[in-house]
Amino acid sequence: MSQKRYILVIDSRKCINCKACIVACRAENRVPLGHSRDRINEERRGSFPVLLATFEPEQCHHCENPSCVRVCPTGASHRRDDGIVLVTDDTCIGCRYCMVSCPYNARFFREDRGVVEKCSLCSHRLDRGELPACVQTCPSKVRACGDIADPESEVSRLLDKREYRVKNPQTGNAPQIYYLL
Amino acid sequence: MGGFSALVLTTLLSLGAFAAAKGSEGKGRYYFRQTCKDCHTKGAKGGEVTPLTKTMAQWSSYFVKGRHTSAEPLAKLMNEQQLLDIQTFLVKHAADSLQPETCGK
Amino acid sequence: MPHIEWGFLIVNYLFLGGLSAGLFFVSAFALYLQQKDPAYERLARYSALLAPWPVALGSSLLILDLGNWYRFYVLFLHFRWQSPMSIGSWLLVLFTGITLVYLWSWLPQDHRTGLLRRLKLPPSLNRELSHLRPLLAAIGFPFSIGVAIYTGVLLGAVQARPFWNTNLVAQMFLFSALSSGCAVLILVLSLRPKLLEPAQIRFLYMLDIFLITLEFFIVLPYLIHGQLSVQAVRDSLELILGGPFTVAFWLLFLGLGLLLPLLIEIFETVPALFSKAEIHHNRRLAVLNAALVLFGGYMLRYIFVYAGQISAFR
Amino acid sequence: MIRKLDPNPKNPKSRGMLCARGNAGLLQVYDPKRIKKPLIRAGARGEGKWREVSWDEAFDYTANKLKEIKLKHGPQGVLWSSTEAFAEVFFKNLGLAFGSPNIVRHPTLCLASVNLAYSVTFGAVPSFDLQNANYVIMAGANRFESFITPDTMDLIDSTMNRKTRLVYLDPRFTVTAAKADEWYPIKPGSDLAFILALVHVIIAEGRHDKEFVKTYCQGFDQLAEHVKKYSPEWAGNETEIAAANIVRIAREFSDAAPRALFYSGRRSSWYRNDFQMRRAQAILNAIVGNWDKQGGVVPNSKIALGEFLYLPWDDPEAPRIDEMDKNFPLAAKSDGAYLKLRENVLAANPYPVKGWMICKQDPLSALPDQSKTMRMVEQMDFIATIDIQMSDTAWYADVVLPESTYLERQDPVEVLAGIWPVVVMRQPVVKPVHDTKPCLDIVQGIAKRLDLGMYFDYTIDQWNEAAVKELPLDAPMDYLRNHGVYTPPGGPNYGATLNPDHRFVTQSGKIEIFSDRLKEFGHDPLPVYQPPEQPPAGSFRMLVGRKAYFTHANSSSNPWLLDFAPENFLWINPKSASHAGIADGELVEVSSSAGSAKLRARLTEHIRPDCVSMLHGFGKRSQWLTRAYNRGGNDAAVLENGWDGVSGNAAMHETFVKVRKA
Repeated sequence: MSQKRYILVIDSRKCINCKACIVACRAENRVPLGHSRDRINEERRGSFPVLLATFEPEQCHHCENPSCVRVCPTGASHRRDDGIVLVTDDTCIGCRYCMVSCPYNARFFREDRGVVEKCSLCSHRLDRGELPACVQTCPSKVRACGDIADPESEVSRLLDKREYRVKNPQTGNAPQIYYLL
Repeated sequence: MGGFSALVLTTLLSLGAFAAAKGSEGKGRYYFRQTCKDCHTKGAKGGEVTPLTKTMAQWSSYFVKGRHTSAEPLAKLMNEQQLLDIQTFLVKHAADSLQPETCGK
Repeated sequence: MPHIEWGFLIVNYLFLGGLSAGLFFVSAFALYLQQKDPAYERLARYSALLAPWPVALGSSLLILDLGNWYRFYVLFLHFRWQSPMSIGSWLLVLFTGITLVYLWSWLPQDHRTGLLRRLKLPPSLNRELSHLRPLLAAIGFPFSIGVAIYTGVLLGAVQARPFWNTNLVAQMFLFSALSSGCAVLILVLSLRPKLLEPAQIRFLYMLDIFLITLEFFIVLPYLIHGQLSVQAVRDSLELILGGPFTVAFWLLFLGLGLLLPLLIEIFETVPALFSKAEIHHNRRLAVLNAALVLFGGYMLRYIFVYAGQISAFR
Repeated sequence: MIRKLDPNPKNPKSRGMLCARGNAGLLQVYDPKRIKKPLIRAGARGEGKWREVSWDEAFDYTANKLKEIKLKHGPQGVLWSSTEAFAEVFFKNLGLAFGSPNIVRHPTLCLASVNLAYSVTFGAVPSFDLQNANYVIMAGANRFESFITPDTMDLIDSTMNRKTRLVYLDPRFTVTAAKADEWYPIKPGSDLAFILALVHVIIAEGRHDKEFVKTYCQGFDQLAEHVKKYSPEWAGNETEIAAANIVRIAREFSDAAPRALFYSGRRSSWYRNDFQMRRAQAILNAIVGNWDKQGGVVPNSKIALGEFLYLPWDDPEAPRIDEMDKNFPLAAKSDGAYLKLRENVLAANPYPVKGWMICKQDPLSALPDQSKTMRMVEQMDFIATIDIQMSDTAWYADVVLPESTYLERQDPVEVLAGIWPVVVMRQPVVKPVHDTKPCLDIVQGIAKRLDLGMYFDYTIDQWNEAAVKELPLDAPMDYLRNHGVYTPPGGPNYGATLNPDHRFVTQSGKIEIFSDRLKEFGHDPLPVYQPPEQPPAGSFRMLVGRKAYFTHANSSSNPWLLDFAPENFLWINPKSASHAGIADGELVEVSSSAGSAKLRARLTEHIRPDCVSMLHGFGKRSQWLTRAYNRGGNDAAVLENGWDGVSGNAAMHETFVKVRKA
């Protein structure tokens, strides 16, 4: 079997900023209060009555060429063969160089343990064949997560038929969250 | 039997006065469920009957005329007070009543 | 949206690391000049004696800043050539070692004896190493440059922060570090008049004029280059061109920390520039000058550490 | 220990989704500020001094107080109020068995006007088939922000993929407005004008479903005559929605019919003419013939559940204190009319009510005009509250009986009605963490001491077995225990009433566009528009809003949710704010004739300049809720008393307020 490569596809237009993903992640990963591994970026424009509001979920982009992994002095930040970028708790010394280096501000420092924490794409769930908590719980099914190496997967099919963009590709990180247009 | 009919007739004449009649809606609902529902559910031999099956006037005349012809006479199944209670319940929740409800819920 | 992860501990560390590098650099330079003029020995000695301490203190701050300070040793279980921090920690530890041995080589016999006794170390360590000074200086010299540059590379290597992402930052930090080393010596020599030798002050002034000028001609291209760069970099420069760090950059760093000391130094050395005459030597001005250089060096690191973290691709 | 909540994948209503508060629900169980034992008040009311007691003592105490009141004032002297819950029936029955006619439920704070409007018109309470509609007009019901359910989510999908056109009316630019194809900041109170003009255009251009109207409806001709005066130009002035847009929307709507609907659901308690406005929506839906069709307005299907045959009690002798027969003869009598009821309790008219049993409800937060509710609290001789947390009302109660949370208790089997109804059974996932009980146990504990035990002589399992007995399953209880849900085969039901012989459950048996019964009871038989009163200069109309993070007023202390909105803000348009010299984030006082609240201002373009708005459920008075106490402002303190005359529904958007720096 060929190597799996997990990516996220996000249809922001369907996001209603309900925060279910954030709470589901909080429950699944015991994220400490005051932090979250995922977020929803809000943008508001215009003045009454011509107005616009958009919502864009964002979390770790699980980059192909992750700057956080590159700058990590201990190898705690690493990228699995299936594309998931993780932090090993035991070898993280808490220098936060990865945080400073992440173009997406997708990491946070966990004061109680002195380590950096981030979205793991619920690798433990993916390994069991389940979807990440945020993907599963999303009421309006904004996210799709799957194996881009499999041309039959939902994510592959979405990217085949829809236009998309990635955020800040110019940083050279080759991010793996694909935002549908 | 005559007294019973007379009582029902008066009620028929003034529907609004039902609260004044001696029938108990709550008990009627109980007897209806306890006795009538044995035969009057979907698929059972009497076919489904709920308060909505008839209008207020229809229910009243039903009891006046003592229908229930295809089965045992109602008077054999329950006493007068019980029938009055049932009637009160059915009329109050009939299809064109102010409180149309299927099972009084 | 981006938040400040690296605060004053890191600013201090970057500053102190650079300071040690500058001191060692001056010491090595003076040691070389000592061959022609023995008067430079004093300069080499004092800078050698001062060199290890800032970096030792700075490294402690760095470790303190870690989320898990007691895990700092993990740094030395790995060498990751792509990580400036990994390279930097190895550089730091080696450089600190060299500065310590170098310092040892400058200590007189009786000081060494006393020290060993006090530290309850075997007297057999009491070796005369003065003959190794040139060798140590030669080995340490590239390390000092490395440490000074690395503090800038640490920031400059981060593509995610457009304010940082140019190697001009590394050069700026390098010259600023070396200049700070000079300033410490100017300060020490000026505060203790009996140590004062105008020739050495002159040397330090001339060296510092050279370094500050270089630094200035890196700051300038940094600004120009930024203006000509991609939108994100242009946007990030707004932080200093018309943002929260404008005053800090133009007034505190560039004005007070760079140009004013340069003017003072030029003013002081003018007589010596075109003749054999001695420099002016106004002790108060020298102290002020040194303080301003150090302040400028500190501001540079403060501005870059803070502004850089706020800058981001949008 | 519950680690995480996942939805039941077998339940077609959840379809694998959980909203934010669904995900955060487990904190209810482990909330350190839960009520862990029955409490009897030890100090003055609201002082916060409590004595932890055994259940026996709490039951004895409660029953004795109830007996005292019964002796003095009769059984009608105790008011029983509760809100929607699976186990509500037990509590309600206890009140009835006690002999009190005064059972009051939540609909008149919620959607009584919609339910009544559709009952009068169609003889049924419908569902709106958002999943299959191609054209949806929605007014105020902020479905993408304030109440997140799977049917809404389908609407998001079809709206965003341009399958459905969504026209949204709201004085606020909500998330729903942001997602809609068209948003109109309609002048508050003029919705009825907009609807009548749509009806006008559709009839004038002959766009109504003539066949449907002829076969199923009565009173169309009267309607056609009635709406002649409601032209789009006229409505344009009233609503501030351009006449051209009204005409276009009317055409698009009727073109899309029957897969077009005017959504009437949820959060429908706005104006003093709310019933007539909902009636107009029902009539609009009727004339385009979307009734009982895919993508239209579909009567709810039910699954007939059996009922445990508990003993009947005597009907209460006294009339209801809210005199439903007299005041709201058409409304659902068993639900009561909360605000009228409060008036009559305060006036002891026609008799005194001195005891208040409350289940899962927080009247102090839920009812407009909090000072009146407070007076009602003060005049009670006895108040007992059954709740999982120390709500504002519980804080002022004499006895607090802690119920087990939904994750710790077995609830009665229930049908979730709809186009595709399902049977659900809620089962405990953990044993009660504290000394709490499910509702039935509490009811039985009190009933026994009131000598009413025989009416509640059953277990929850017996109740449930009786309920599911008739389901077409081999072992229904086992099935529900294993699956948690029973979905009847066949999918959604459409068209059951589309048979010319079908008798609609209305007075005439037809769909009543013109209602003789309304006329008979002195109401307009067709909706008549009256221009809404406008706020005087310097005042604003107050709108209340909700976020789906919070369940009404009772989860705003959940730390996982509190994070997103630790306090509420007063939405105010920057133009209006600058007149009042108010800056963003500044503390302001909002006041009306009913009272005032203090909260921070949020200057936002997302609201009409003549309105202000705040989220419901903040500004808690209960000091027990340390995370929520006194955070933000309480809308209930500001909203004025007032209701819709036909349904008795609270009018939540009829309050004019002044705003000044606090």
